[in-house]
Amino acid sequence: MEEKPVEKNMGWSDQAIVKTTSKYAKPVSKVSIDKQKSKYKHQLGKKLTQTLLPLIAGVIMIMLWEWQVFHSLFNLQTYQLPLPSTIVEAMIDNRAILLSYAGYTMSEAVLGMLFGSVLGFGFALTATAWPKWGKGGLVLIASLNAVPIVALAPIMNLWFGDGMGSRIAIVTIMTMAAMAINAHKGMSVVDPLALDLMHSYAAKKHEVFRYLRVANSLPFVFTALKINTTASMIGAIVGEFFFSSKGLGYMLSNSIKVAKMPLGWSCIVVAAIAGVVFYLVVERMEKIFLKWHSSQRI
Amino acid sequence: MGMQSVLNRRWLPTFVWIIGLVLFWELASWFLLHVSEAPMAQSKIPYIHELIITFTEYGTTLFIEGRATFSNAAIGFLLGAVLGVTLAVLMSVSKWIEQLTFPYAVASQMIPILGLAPIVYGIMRDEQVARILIAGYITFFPVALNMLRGLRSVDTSALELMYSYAAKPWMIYWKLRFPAALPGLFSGLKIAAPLAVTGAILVELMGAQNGIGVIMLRNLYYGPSHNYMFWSTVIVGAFLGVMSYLIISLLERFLAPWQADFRTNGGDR
Amino acid sequence: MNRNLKAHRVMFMVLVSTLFVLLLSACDNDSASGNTDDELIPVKLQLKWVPQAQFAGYFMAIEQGYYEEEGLDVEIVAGGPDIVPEQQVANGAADIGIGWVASLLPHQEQGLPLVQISQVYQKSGLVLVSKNEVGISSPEDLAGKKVGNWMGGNEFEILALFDKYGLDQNSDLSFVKQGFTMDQFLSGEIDAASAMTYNEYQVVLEEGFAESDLHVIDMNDEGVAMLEDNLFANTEWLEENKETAAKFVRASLKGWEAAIEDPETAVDSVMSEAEEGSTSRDHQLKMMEEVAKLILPEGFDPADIGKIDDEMFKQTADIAHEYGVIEEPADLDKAYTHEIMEMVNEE
Amino acid sequence: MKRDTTCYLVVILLTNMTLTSETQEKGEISMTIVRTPEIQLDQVSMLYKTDTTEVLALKDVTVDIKQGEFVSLLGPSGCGKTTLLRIMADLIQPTNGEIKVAGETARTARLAQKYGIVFQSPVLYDWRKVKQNINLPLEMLGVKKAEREDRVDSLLELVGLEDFKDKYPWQLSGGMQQRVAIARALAMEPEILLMDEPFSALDEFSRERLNEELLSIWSKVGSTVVFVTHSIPESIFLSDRVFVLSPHPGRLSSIVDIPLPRPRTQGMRNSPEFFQLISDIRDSFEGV
Repeated sequence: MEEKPVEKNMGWSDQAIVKTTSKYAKPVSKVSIDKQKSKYKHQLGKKLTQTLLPLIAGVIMIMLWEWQVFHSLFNLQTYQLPLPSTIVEAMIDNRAILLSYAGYTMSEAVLGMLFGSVLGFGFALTATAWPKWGKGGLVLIASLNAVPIVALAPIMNLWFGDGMGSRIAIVTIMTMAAMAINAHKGMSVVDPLALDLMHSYAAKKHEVFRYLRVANSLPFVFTALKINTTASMIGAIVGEFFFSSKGLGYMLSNSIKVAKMPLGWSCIVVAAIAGVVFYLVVERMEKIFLKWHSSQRI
Repeated sequence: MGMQSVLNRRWLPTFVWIIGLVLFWELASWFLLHVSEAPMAQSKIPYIHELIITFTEYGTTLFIEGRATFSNAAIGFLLGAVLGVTLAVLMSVSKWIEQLTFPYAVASQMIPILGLAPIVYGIMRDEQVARILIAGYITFFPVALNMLRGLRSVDTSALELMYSYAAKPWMIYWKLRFPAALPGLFSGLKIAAPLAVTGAILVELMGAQNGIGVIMLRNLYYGPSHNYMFWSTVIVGAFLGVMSYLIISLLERFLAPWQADFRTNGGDR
Repeated sequence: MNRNLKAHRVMFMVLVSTLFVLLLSACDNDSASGNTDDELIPVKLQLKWVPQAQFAGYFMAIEQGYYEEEGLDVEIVAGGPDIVPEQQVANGAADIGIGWVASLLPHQEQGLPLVQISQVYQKSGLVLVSKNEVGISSPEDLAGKKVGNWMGGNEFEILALFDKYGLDQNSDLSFVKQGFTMDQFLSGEIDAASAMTYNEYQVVLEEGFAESDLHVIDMNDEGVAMLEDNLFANTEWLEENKETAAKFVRASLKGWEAAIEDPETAVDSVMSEAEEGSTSRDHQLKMMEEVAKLILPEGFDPADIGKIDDEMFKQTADIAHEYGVIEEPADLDKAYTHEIMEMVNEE
Repeated sequence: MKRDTTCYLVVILLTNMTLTSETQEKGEISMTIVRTPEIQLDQVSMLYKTDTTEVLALKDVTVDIKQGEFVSLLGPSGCGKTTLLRIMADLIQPTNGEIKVAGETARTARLAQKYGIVFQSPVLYDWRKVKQNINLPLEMLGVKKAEREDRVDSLLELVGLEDFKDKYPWQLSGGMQQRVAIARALAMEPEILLMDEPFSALDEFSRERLNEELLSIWSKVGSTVVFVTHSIPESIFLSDRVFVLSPHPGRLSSIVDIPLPRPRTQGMRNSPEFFQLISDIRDSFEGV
């Protein structure tokens, strides 16, 4: 009964610190503001400035770019750094092919990420189930993370041909390690009491996994998935630089070679949008999935 | 004595794994070459003993080029790390700067940054600068974001303690926020280090005067007869990536030894 | 605990000092290479690709001191898959570049200040190569096959070939990107691969194929050839350095003549530039042989080495226009100039 | 200690550089502190506002704490005792009323570094070893290195943690960590020691032992102590006076003098006087 006011109390007292701000207290207030942000009523106005400010900054940047301020500042020519208007123009002119290439690249990224994540999760399961040997294997998989993808591209091309397969393989390898490491962490950092509880039920090994470890690893799994969205886009695009006849990466490197800079830039813009959308989708999934997960636990 | 046996036991599984993989690889290589007689068998899975021979033969070249790649990556990495830390500090000091830059920092995380390489290369007049720039750019954001998270992770009571000492802002940073942010900083650096190497090699593959990527490219180009040398360059590239990660991990052990990850002393029970 | 500590400390020191040495030595390398003689005029040459016999003439000219005789200090900058010589020269990263005419034209159209000053290769070195078993005995047989090219400006001769035989690249066959290796061809992924007579074709032969195992479609024979390796310069730079450009071309062509006459020495000078282990001398010798055929084709007057053939340039520009490389017909007066070659020949 | 110099190579180097400049600035301050602590609160009220609600956390609290006195703020959760302590510490400012510390504002007292604070949790800095944690306020004060080492050693002795000085906080039990926190609060020899339920997370045994230790430390240091607790026996055992607070709104309901002699011993907990005091204080709650 009494708990709630106390909790609020703390919030308020933090706020009070903000009010007292002397010049010394400034950094203190920062933290308090962050923590309290969501509780504020005048949230809306805050959100507005939060989106408006960067938006305005972005618009100004684009205008400076369009008006060739950067060009004169860094002594660039428009054929080196095309103007935003010409980029947009190129995007509109080539929208059909850009769209289909974006779809192609995205399918490589998504498929590769799915394979990589499933494999990584599988490795994590095995490594948790048989820790003695599993961990050693995990070290090796983790070191895959440090292998430069560009070195993988030609090899994957040899192994899987010049079609989609080789890029999917690259993305698979790139995403596998992050998933394996994170999922393993999630499965092994289990509350010892929860483990004891499982023991008291005489739960078998696979039951412990099913009821406890897998669920416990979910937040970690989603962290890995979020890391992997970026990695998979990079993998797909860089893979396409080398042997692909389709996709954003192919078009990007090709248009630069034939002096179609605006088209090259529009590939980057499309790739960026695709990357952000991909990320947001995974984040959305995390919200849905983890909400379900925590509601299951209560 | 005691320590050594612990060490042995701890690394034994990894060691066995490596041996196992090498044997498997040799077998697969032999299978592909003699049993299934696949086209370009040795390019797909080369004999490891042949690679070792190549290594001994061209060790100097590989070392020199690997060093060139590594130093370019390292310069870019250091530059990116310094800038990243600076931005994180600025963001933690000023709400204004944070609101301005944070959304872009996050968005740029989701952009396939390496895709920018050809364009940066096109704008820059110098491959060295391009390599350093791309390695730095890759390093910049993970470091800035993780550092910021670290600076923010400071708990309110710890700040109040400083406040009660009437600590000046720079004191609070020096004594509290920076050390508290070290683990975050290192996780950012550990993500960035191999990526910086990747970035440097990518630029080299596009065309450069020196670096491991350059011989990688040339050996690819001159066909399957150079496949052992090509594979050697791949191994050197991988080695550089792993090395960069290990160096950062080792540094972390020195500069932030209190972390939970370092607490368990033994290996597996 | 204590021992652990000591080990750590030692490792730390080793680490710090190696890093330091690495960085220092990297810096050293850079500063050591910058000794230029005051009297020599520095010229930077951007290659289209990695150092190899394709560019033997320039290496020869350096090695034999031809540039120095002309009072030039020439630095050769290697190229690569994503280095666009036209952009490098427009940027000012190099003064003179080697590229293909089909690549020069669109860059000129985009407004890059470039002009061709010499045409080193008189013939196209591009062929489509296929294994006999695939059954391509004439260009018509390409229908339904998988044909590869490196794209990025290299594909237009092939497109013109398709056109000549009424093949639609989108519906009649599959035209795909080929990596800068012959792997796809060797492993059978591509039926007909693009190859330069002086390199990729040689790679295939080195892999154990006999010439009789292969069928070759030569762009020159089909009349769809475009001009390849040329020399072009930055217009602004050229305006003030015509003398230098002429000296450079003169020495370069002298280098080529010498290289054609004495391939062994030429290849030696190439090999000293190529990284150890990345290519073989035999391969470069072969390349030199083939390259000689392109620079000095049968029946070509040796006095005309490097001359820009108006008719051939026009054919190249027409093909480029037809296949959308350039949107407008090329302005031939601005695309190239005979002036430098005339200056070369004056002496 | 050798480990410091090697492991923290860079950090230490820089720290030393900053320290020397600090010492020059205010090296003398700690020597010339005039001991006149005295806390006066006059009609202090604290009103928390949001857009929809207002909560009066403290209403018209007037207290007067003498120099060298050990005072407890006692009351149930939500009665505003922590708020009161935070007002004294200048962590927050009251909406009404006045607070004077040694005749000056709380802010002045804070800036003069007169406070030592112990929170509910130890709030040790993970990256500092035990001795370095205790060292922290001394570094902030700009005390010279040699002197710091001496003082840390004696503090460690005081709280009985000599053997743990090179350990990291995570290597210590909760009770030990809280003792480090106390040692840290005492390090600067604060005129006023503010303690916010410092032992609430501990078990009864450790708590009683630490109570006794705290008193013995206090007897040596002689600071004014304000101790927040919700345990009646704890407040009686420790204090000269107990300020009983009642909730909704938080106000001072009574002040109970504790006439038990000092030094206090565990035996006193079983004395009839002790029990009488407990029931007196309990009554004062029921009276509300």
